[in-house]
Amino acid sequence: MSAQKSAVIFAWILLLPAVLYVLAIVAYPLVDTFILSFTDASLRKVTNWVGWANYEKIFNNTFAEVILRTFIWTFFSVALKMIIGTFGAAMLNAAVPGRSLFRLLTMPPWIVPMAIGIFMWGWMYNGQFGMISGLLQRFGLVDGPVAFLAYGSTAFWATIVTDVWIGVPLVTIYFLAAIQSIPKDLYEAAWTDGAGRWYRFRRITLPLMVPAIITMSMLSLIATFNSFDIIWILTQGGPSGETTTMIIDTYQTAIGSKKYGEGAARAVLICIFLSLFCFAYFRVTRRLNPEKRA
Amino acid sequence: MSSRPMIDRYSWWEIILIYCGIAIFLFFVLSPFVEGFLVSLKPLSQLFSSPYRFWPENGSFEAYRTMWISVPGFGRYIFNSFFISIIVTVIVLCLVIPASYAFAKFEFRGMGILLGAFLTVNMFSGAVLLIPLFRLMRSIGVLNTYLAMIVPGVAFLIPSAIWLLRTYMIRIPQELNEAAYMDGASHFYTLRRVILPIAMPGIIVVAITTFIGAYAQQFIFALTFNSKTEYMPLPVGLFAYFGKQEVIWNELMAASFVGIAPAMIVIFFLQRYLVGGLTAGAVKQ
Amino acid sequence: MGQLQLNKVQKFYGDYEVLKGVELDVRDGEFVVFVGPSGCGKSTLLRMIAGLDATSKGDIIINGVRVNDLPPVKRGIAMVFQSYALYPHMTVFENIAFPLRVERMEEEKLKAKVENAARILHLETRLQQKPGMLSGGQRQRVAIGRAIVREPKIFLFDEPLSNLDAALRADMRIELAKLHRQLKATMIYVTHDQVEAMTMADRIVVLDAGNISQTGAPLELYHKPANQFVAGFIGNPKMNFLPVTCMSASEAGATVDYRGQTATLPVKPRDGMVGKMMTLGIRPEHIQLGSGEISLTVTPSVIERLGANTVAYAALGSETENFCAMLPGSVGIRADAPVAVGINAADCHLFDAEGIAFERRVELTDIDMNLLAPATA
Amino acid sequence: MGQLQLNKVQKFYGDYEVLKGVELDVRDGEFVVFVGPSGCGKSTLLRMIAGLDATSKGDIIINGVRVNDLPPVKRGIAMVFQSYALYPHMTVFENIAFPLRVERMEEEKLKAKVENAARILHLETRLQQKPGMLSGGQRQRVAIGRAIVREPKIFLFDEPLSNLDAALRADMRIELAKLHRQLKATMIYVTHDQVEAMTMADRIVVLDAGNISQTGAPLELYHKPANQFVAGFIGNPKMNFLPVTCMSASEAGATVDYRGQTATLPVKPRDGMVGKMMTLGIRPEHIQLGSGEISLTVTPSVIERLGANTVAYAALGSETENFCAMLPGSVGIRADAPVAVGINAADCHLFDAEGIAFERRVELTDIDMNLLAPATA
Amino acid sequence: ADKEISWIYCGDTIDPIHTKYIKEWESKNAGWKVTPEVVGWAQCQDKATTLAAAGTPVAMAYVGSRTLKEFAQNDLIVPVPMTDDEKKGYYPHIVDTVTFEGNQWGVPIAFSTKALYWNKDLFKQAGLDPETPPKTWAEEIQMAKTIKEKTGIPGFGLSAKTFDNTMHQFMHWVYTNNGAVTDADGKITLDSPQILAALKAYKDISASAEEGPTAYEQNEVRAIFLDGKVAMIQAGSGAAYRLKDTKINWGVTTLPLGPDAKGAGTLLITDSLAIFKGSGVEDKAIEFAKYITSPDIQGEYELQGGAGLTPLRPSAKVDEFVAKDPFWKPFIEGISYGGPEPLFTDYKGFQNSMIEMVQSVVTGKAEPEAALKKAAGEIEAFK
Ligand SMILES: Nc1ncnc2c1ncn2[C@@H]1O[C@H](COP(=O)(O)OP(=O)(O)OP(=O)(O)O)[C@@H](O)[C@H]1O
Ligand SMILES: Nc1ncnc2c1ncn2[C@@H]1O[C@H](COP(=O)(O)OP(=O)(O)OP(=O)(O)O)[C@@H](O)[C@H]1O
Ligand SMILES: [Mg+2]
Ligand SMILES: [Mg+2]
Repeated sequence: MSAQKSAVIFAWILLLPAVLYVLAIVAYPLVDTFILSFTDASLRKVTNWVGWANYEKIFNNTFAEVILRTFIWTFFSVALKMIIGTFGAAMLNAAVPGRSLFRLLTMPPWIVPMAIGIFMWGWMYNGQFGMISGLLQRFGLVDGPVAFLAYGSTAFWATIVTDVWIGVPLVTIYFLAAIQSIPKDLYEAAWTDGAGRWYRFRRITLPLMVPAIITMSMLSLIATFNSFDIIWILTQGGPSGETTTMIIDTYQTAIGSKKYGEGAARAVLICIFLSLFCFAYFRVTRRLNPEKRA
Repeated sequence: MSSRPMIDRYSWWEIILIYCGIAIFLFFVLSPFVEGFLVSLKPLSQLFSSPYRFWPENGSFEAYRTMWISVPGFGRYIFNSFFISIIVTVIVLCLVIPASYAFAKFEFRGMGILLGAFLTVNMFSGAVLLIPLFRLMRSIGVLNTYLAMIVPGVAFLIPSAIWLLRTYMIRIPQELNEAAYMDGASHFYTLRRVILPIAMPGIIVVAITTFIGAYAQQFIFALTFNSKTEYMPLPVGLFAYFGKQEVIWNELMAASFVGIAPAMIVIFFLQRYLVGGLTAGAVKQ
Repeated sequence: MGQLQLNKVQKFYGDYEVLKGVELDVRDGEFVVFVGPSGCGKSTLLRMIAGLDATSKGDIIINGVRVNDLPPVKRGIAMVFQSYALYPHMTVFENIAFPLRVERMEEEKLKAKVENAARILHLETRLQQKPGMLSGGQRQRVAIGRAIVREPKIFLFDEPLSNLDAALRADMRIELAKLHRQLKATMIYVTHDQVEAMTMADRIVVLDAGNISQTGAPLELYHKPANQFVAGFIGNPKMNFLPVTCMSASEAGATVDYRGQTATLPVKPRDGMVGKMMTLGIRPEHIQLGSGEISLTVTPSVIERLGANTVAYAALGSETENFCAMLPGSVGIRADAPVAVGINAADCHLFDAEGIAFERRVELTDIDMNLLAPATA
Repeated sequence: MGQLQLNKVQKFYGDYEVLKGVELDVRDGEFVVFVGPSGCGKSTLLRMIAGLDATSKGDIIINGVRVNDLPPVKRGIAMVFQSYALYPHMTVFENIAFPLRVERMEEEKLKAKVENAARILHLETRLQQKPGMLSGGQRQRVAIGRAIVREPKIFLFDEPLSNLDAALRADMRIELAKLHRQLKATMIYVTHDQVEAMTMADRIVVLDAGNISQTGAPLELYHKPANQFVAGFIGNPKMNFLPVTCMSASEAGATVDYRGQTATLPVKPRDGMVGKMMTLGIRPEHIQLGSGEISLTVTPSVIERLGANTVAYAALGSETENFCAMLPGSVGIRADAPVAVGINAADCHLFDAEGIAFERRVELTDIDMNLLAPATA
Repeated sequence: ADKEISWIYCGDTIDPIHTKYIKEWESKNAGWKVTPEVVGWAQCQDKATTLAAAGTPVAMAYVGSRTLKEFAQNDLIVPVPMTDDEKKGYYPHIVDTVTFEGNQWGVPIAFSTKALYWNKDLFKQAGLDPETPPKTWAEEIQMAKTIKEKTGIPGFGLSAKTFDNTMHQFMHWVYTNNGAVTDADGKITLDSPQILAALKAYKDISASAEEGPTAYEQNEVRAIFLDGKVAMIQAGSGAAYRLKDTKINWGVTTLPLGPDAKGAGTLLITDSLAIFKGSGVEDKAIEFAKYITSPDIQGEYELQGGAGLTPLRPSAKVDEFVAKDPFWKPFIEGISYGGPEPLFTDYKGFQNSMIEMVQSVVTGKAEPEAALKKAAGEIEAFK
């Protein structure tokens, strides 16, 4: 008994520094934000308690559209990250000469300061001078400049592609690790039974990657939902608000229009959404987890 | 060829397919860098000219020289980033190693909630919390110091580091703890002499990801909480190339490449550990 | 002194009672083996003695002191884990030295102790290697080394040999037996391998679903198992069981009927046993070719020729389990060819419907009564 | 048809020659066991036959076709892995059905086949469970199930039982032997457990450091080992070796001297053997209490009482290895008390300085020559 | 120790002229020190706001004059009243850009106006007279159309990205048609016929504009013009300096006028030095702000060229300058009928509505009337 008690005490001692640190640095602003969300805080020096007004305001305008867009944006971004990450991991796992170089070459998007990476994409998307439009014209696929950020539909996808690009290296490396920890004898057994490379990938690699995919999609879901810089630098939520996600909307309200109270309410809402979403996600995916290999 | 296990042998068309796949993947990953690199070679006047030319005409590495002149403090920015990242990494490791150990090896009430709470921290991006954070930074008096970037940086890097390291530590057999306990080792002694060395690959992975996170991605805190040019990190420093009216694109790109080079070198030497540390299953004796 | 006493020890996991009140006295210097099928609670009991798991009810008393609430190191015990739990990043020397380092023993004394342990375990040349470079048996010895440097009064082993291959296992068995005599410490050893139990134990404790089924010297369990569970568990190959009916009972024993053949088994009769269905037990090694007091014709389906012995397995009547006979190595039988075998009544065991054995009238002195006393007593 | 031929098969890892030209013919339906100590190349050879590892030199011929460059599935073989390599995310049904799914067999036929395999292996009730929920023996059966549905002509097993505990191992041994007779397929089985080899094989191939040391029926290896390596490897407990000097040789055999005692061993003499140092081999089960043609007094240090047998271990003179004797179960010996034992010359083996055996004059017909022929032949 | 005036200075480096005069001022005011903090343009204003909102304002910051109203209403800045003499020194309407409720709230430090640049080569190529730029919207639209049809190169560079200068560009059209977003009483007059005409003209000219105007802001459009890939743009004086480095044959003139115009107009954008309340050095900061923007120093600063600034005050020096570089003329001419950026409490909200309005017309999502009506309704809330 006492041994267990001392273990619990020790565990708390170990946890304490990290917990206190996060409490101090993050929890305080969090609570502050939460309180703020019930006030009309702005640049004005006096703030008033307004109760649920900020929340009511949110649901009064086009917010539903923003929420829907955020989910679609997040869904496609996360899904693409998972697909491309899986593809990349599978490719980098192949035993061909040069693979350690190739692995190294996947890292730069992760290492480069995010803003710079986004500027580079901005360049690529530029209709007049950018690489994509330029090469498309060069190869005669389009006859004039194509400005990818000019239209809602293309801008929507352009921001997704950039977000995917930034997220893919970590996902790929993580998946690569997951693939490599699958016991080799499973593949040998399948091969002995005549399963080809693709079949082995489909029936062994993929199912056994499920736990890794769950973890990664969870983490990148949170990051993507909160992805701000990409949209902000590329389109500022435009054109015509067609790339405005919840976080952009929150930023515009809080920082742009200086309506700190309303902005805080939106931030709290994001957090609630995400928590609910993560919770549901855990529930659903836990059943997908393949049986632990004994 | 013949020494390779037969299962890993590829027919010629498989090799072509694999290389094509790798090429497509790397093309996606690297094309902005190709573009960025080409931009860095082009003289400014040629940047905004159409039709698009892939290869720079009379391209040169001139921008790699002039970048040091137009932003004299650039070397300092790189140093700052390095310095800040290393300190952040060290603090994060100090906080996260014990915490992940506690999460991985002990069971106590409220553990699930606490873990979830750490995840929640990740849900708030720093941007939303900026103003309350600023007030906090001011009240603890760290504005305009290196600490202004280190303190919040650490906080937002802790949660994912805990998640990563905990996953790794869970795989260390419980018997090692029990054996040490049987031998009379205190919890702390066990952590230091047994767990730490064994968890090294995992710790290295966490160190790398934390370092990169701090090195490249922390922009907003630096900008808001620090006003001193001499403490600015790389991402902010890069914005120095955004002139009053015009972005000096070629130098910006050159500076970006120079700026990420140190981190690339770190990764280059540690990438073995990166994949390996994530892979390592149950600790093998 | 390494005297251990378990007083109505119980263990619950939630509502599930894993150990149902275990009572046991272990004498100083005794080698006690816990055997039992998987999941019967052997490890749990051992871990409770070690102090790794809490005791739900009852007392654990070591050398007269109730230790329920003491941490392992204060109990004067050492444990060798099934997986060895060697520290992969430390050399063999450091692994063995670990408990001493914890105690902050001074370097010279430590070195002497570790080297002494290494000598006992023939690890002198391995001291600077890491566990990863050692074979299974060597690792096992390192794990023991780590246990002996602390000079505990009680050693606990949890299936220490189950990761080794058969040959190594046999070797290590002997090593451990020698070590026991050398150290004269109390050893408590968990296994589910009855051969290990038979060969190493001064006393075997057979556990069955959280209860002690029988406690006794190996040959006592072999010759006089208290119940069908122990009879089936001890002995390799497993004892054969035949359904019989009791025809009559007298001082000479019980007369039973097996498919029309009768034999009188020399067991202590009990009241009201006549007419009951019973189970006759006969060990494979007591079956002989030809005829006996009970004769059977069996058709072996599998024959295993081990050189010294031949083991024949046959299905017998409605029995789903194999009927097994252990015959001399050069016996001329073949699979699928019927063969006649016989059983002598004196070798038979008899169990009632609940599986409780009738005490056999076999005199243990026949086998040399001294054998039953532990070697170190 | 499951006929396999290995033609000077060699395997290099870099410069290291793991297999040094293995020659072997396996008949259709034969049960061949590869045994040998750890690292001798058993797994490598098996994996080469399977097609998992490339063959460096030599040919592997299955049913007359050179298969060196064919992938496993085209070789008509199935392999059961030591780790079972079950797919943890699939049910037992899907695991067994896997090879059929690869072939795109139609659903109904597939179901019939899987169910048939499950019936053979007594897995009917487990089909919907995942491997994680099964016991070791059940997993092993699933792995076999996956192999048999493809109806291969050759089965390869790589130490399939080494993860199981002793009791289960014994059961599975019998199951496998039955399965072999039922399927009549060729089976090649790797183990380092000589008991498994003895009990299951039609023919044993003893590998020693990449070479075949001897090939033969189990009892042939037991009674007429070709060299000291095989003699030591086959038989449990291990054969005892004594250093002797050859005094004279005649048609009757070789007369050797062991510490002043002489005995004439019935072996085929060779030229120039007189005066040489030799090694006498005697199996523990051939040592009897009392005296024999050679008599020894030994002091057992460890005595293992297995019930049916008693095994005594003693240090003998300068020998570091244990001298071991297997005596009847109820023998009255005690540890540390000297006891006299005897050896009969007819039971002895004789090896020259290189370890090559002198052919014993023991007639295998004495043991019933039929036994040496494989049961299925 | 020295008392300190902290100054958030936007840009990459401090202008040497400012450095020079800071030193001079410091030497004249012993015990005072000016500490500029250079912050990139993109984050400059947000940083000043954040600091003020968090309660640790800087003494002085370089901000867009449009934010002054917001700051003033929230009591973050102090007024910087101007004497009539001071007011007179400036070009007309400039003081209006910093005036709110009768008070001045900042000291103008930078000023920009726009003019129309045209590419003579492209005019020639399209069969137009290269020396005759459009004078009216109608001409402008017609010429753009002709050029686009004849050469395949867009006639007019339109910027409609989600970016602040999209609204600025539109405001130029408003002020070249005598329009106003609000009237003197602060009433919203967005849905006036003048502005509707401007929006309709936008719609018309967008047909001859570059592909995807919603992807470009004004600097990006300028880059296209510099590349010779668009025939006309409206841009500041900076473009002239850049054009000198190209082979393009160009001209610059006042912005074409709408039907209701009274004369050359343009949007007048100023940036100001705002003095934050609560820094404790407000008075000294005002003094310094006035010093650093005093006619001589300011003149020296703004006339070094290339930065795209328009002089704030008329002077002999300016005339001399214009005489030397005649392209300056249209930039100064436009001031006469120009107008300030509309001041709104929630400027960002207003700006977003305007951008949305422009974008919906340019992309053809909405008809000008409907878009205007919608925007007029929205901005009511941001007053
Ligand atoms: N932490 C636990 N929570 C719940 N039940 C447990 C726990 N640990 C063990 N048990 C249960 O207690 C019983 C006894 O387990 P124990 O490990 O002592 O068996 P064992 O005799 O050592 O078996 P084995 O021979 O397989 O090692 C098992 O039924 C097991 O399922
Ligand atoms: N990939 C490899 N590279 C180099 N050497 C190898 C490789 N695989 C095996 N070996 C070596 O080949 C030898 C034979 O290995 P193999 O696995 O066939 O032994 P084994 O007889 O199956 O042993 P065990 O009974 O331990 O399974 C060993 O010495 C081993 O070290
Ligand atoms: Mg156990
Ligand atoms: Mg092997």
